[in-house]
Amino acid sequence: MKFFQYLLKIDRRIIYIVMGLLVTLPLVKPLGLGVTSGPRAARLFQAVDSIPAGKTLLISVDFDPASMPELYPMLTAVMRHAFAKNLKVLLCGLWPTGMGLAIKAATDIPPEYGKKYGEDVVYLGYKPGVDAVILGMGENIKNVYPYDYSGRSLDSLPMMRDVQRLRDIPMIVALSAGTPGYSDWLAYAQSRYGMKVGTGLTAVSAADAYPFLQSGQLTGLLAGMKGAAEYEVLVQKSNYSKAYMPAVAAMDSQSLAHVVIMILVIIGNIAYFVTRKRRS
Amino acid sequence: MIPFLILLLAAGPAAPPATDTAAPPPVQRLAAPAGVKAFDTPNDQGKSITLRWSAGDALAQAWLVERTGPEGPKVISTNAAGDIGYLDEDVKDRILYAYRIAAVAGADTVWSGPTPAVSSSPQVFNTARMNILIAMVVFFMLVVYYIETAKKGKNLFVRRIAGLDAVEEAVGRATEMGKPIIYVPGLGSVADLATIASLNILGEVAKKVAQYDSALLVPNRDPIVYTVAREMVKESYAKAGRPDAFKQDSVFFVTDQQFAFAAAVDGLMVREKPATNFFLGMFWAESLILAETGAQTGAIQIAGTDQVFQLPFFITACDYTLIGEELYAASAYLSREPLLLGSLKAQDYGKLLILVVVVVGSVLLLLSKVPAFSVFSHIAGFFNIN
Amino acid sequence: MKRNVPLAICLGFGIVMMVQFFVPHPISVGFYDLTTKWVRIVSAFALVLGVGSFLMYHTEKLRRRRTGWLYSIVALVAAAVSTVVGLAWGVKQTSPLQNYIFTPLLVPLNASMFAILAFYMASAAYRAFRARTKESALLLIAAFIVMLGMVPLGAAIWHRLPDLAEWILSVPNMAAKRAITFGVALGGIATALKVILGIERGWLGGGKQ
Amino acid sequence: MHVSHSLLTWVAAILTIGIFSFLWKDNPFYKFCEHLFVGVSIGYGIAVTWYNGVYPDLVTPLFRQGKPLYIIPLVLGLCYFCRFIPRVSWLIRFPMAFTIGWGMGVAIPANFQTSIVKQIQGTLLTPAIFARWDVLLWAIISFVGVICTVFYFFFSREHKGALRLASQTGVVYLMVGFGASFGYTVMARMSLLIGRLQFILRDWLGVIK
Repeated sequence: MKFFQYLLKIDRRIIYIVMGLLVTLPLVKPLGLGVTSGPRAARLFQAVDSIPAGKTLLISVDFDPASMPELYPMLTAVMRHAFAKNLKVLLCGLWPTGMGLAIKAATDIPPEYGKKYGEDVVYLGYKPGVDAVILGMGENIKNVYPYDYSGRSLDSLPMMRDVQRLRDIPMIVALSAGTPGYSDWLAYAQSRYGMKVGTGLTAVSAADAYPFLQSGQLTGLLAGMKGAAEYEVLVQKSNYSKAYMPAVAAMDSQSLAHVVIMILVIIGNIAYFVTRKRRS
Repeated sequence: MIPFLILLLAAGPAAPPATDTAAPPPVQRLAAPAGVKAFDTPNDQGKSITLRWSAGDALAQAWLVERTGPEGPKVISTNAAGDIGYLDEDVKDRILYAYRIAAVAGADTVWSGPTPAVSSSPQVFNTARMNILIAMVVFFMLVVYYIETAKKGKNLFVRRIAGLDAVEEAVGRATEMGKPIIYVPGLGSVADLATIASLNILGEVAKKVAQYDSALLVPNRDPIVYTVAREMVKESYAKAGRPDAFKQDSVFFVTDQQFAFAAAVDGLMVREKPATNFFLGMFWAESLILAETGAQTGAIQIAGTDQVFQLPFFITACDYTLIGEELYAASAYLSREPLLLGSLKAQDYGKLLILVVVVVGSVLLLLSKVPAFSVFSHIAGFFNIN
Repeated sequence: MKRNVPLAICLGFGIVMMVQFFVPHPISVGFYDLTTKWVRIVSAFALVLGVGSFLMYHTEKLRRRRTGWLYSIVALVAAAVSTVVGLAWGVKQTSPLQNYIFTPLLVPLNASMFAILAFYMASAAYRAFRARTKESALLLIAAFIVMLGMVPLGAAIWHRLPDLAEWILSVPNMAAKRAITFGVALGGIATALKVILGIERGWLGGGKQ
Repeated sequence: MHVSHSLLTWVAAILTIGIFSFLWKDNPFYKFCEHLFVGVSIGYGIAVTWYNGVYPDLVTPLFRQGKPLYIIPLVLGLCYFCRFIPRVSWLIRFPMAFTIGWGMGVAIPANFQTSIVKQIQGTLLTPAIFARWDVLLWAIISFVGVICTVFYFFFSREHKGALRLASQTGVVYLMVGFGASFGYTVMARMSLLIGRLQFILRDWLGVIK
């Protein structure tokens, strides 16, 4: 009885410690609590997988550090997939605050596959103006971005010889945390230049994109950390990568956190009903 | 001159290729686009002409849009096959333009005839917003009518709102315990309606605080809201007959940054150990940060917001929560001022009207499935917004 | 003069902006754009009031040596340094303000304060999710299903659980939100109308007529 | 383990821990972080307001491009300074009247547009619901939910009889909706915490890659 009364007013700090530990643990040592791949992520994976080797995949980094836990793992997973399939990766972005993240990915990932900057991957940087940038890239990428993010002329980068404008690129994956983002790529790049558009979004904004998926305008969608984890698993399963999977680890944390909260609620209710019965 | 030019142009590229005649019969001839219409884009600020057409057959792979204006004919757009419309925003007002569209399939290009010349101009009334105007006029009449009725002294009933009945008790409790009351008027600006509602409630709460002689702390995130809140509290103390009890630094500005504000108010609650917290107005993600810290200090908490996404957190962490519209009813409820009660009545009739429209509209729309009533299918269009 | 002119300004702009909404003519759109800028400018000046209050609050604390006055020095110095750095070198992406104040200080403070919410969700759920009444039981069950449906574990328990979670979010949840929206909109509009018409005039403050 | 060598990473990590320490209890470390946060955010706000607000929106058009109309927001804005001069402090009512009147005037039609007319359209039942049995059922459940929940917000009549039944059904929807929203948000907030932990474990301590 006393035990239940104690439970009812359990020190919140115990709750915090338990939760903190259980969330941290899987990050250090992923458990792989069975992330299964949903159809939306599978569609994106298939689309990227079916691009012939040597072609270029465009990835738009439209998010800032605040959405990094959800969207950055998507960026690395899609890049790993592309490099494993011998695709080239062109990065660009509609958010100025996304530059640091794109640079990080462009430096960290290619060496894993022996890929080189300029030959297999190029980051264009950020240019203000959304529709003007996309439409300009449709005409000629060099008009919008004469130089890459670090000021190297695009003419000096061998990869850009085959990629003149959006029509040379079969598909774009827009990783967006809001607007501007995938909707702009749909509105301009898809309707005008017929590009395939796939997207990765934060969990909060994913629901808005489902109609586009149903109408077939979007080729696949990764929703939040779960979507990122699904993609990581797909990449791993196909033996494209053996790297640490941050989103899968995060999903484990996520699962444990949800379970902790639910167990807490159950314990709280048991204690509540037991003490109430005794009292009455 | 212009039609002549168009004719000339039409004769050129549209001439059938020589191979056509030699080809075996199964090859279908590409049909010209049909029903090409060009008109001034309605309800806009001018400088725009809208084009619409339909496909003559399924063969077309792309469309060309050609405009002929003072500067002569010019192809202004290439559309993908499914894209049968164009918004020309590169025109000048009150200048005549003619358009024609070509269907393109492989090497074939077949032009439509030119449209009659049209010009663009700005409009003075946006007819697409007629629905909003009607709704506004109807609701305004309701508000004015019931306020006038209230002025004549008709007694108006208001149902119980638990969170507001608790205000008196909460203020009294603070006096008994000798602890302060914290009132956060939300993080919105003064242009946010919930903030205005909250400030009105603050006025009523401050009156009670002055009567009970408790201490009041009002941290603010918006500088203008801070100024207004300060005036309101000062005024309330004066109205309660205790202008001397108003302390200058009881209403203060913290910072305009959301989470820095939350951090500071958290600190304030932990250190001042208030008896009562009010969180009324606009709140975002910080709602639970504030409410949970407050709950841990053991304060009675009364919250209210019109931010649907934050309501669950207030509901779980606070003792009383004003849900959505209850926040707007609060100042009328607390002050019992007939003018404010009148508008509450108008709001109720407004809601009733919305329900009537929704039910009747739905019935008619469902009836439109029956061929005889198919006219009703246009009802949904009335609620399009633009 | 002291009350009626402000009330008239409020009434005038309120009506003009309502009418503006229905007029697509370039003059009307231009007026909207111009006044939007004005509002931004005027609101920017209001920061002066905030900063004034901030300085007053902390210098008072300092002068009277109230508890925690030492921390007021931290706040004042931090404000002074970041203001000077910001005004002197600007706010561009590569400025010292961004590199040495925004990125290493504001970003982690902000993110940590936001992340603390995760812990509060746990303690709030523990404390409040008790099936005391039928209503709170409903709240609890709905939260439970959605939380389970969001993680792989939920699908492992029952493969349709994610669908059920999505159903709760898109059917009953949506209906409740819509109804709240109707009420909030009418309440807000009525409040706005009362302010424009000068029936609610608390914002003027009291004092001398 | 590769502990970071960057001073800025260390600063960010220490501040993160400082904020999290509040979960244990209020302590000097948190107080320091809190006051630093407030101070820095004010300085940052001042710099951003000047460079992204006042300078491009007011100084440039008024003094560089010579647009005289911009004197109006300048004068209105300066009125806020009168707050510090008791004799003319009532002048701050002018910019407030402008801001409030403008805001209310813009808010009214916008609210009608997005929160009423558009929501009515979303609520209407269309013949499309006959497509499948489940679509029909969900549409009806949703429709009933909207109507009953709106009845919950009726203030001017006592909730008894049919109104009581409707409003109590509304409460069911509200509670399910709130529970679902809570459950749904847990995931997003956990993501934020995980992001912070990843920063500590990866960028600072180098425990994970």
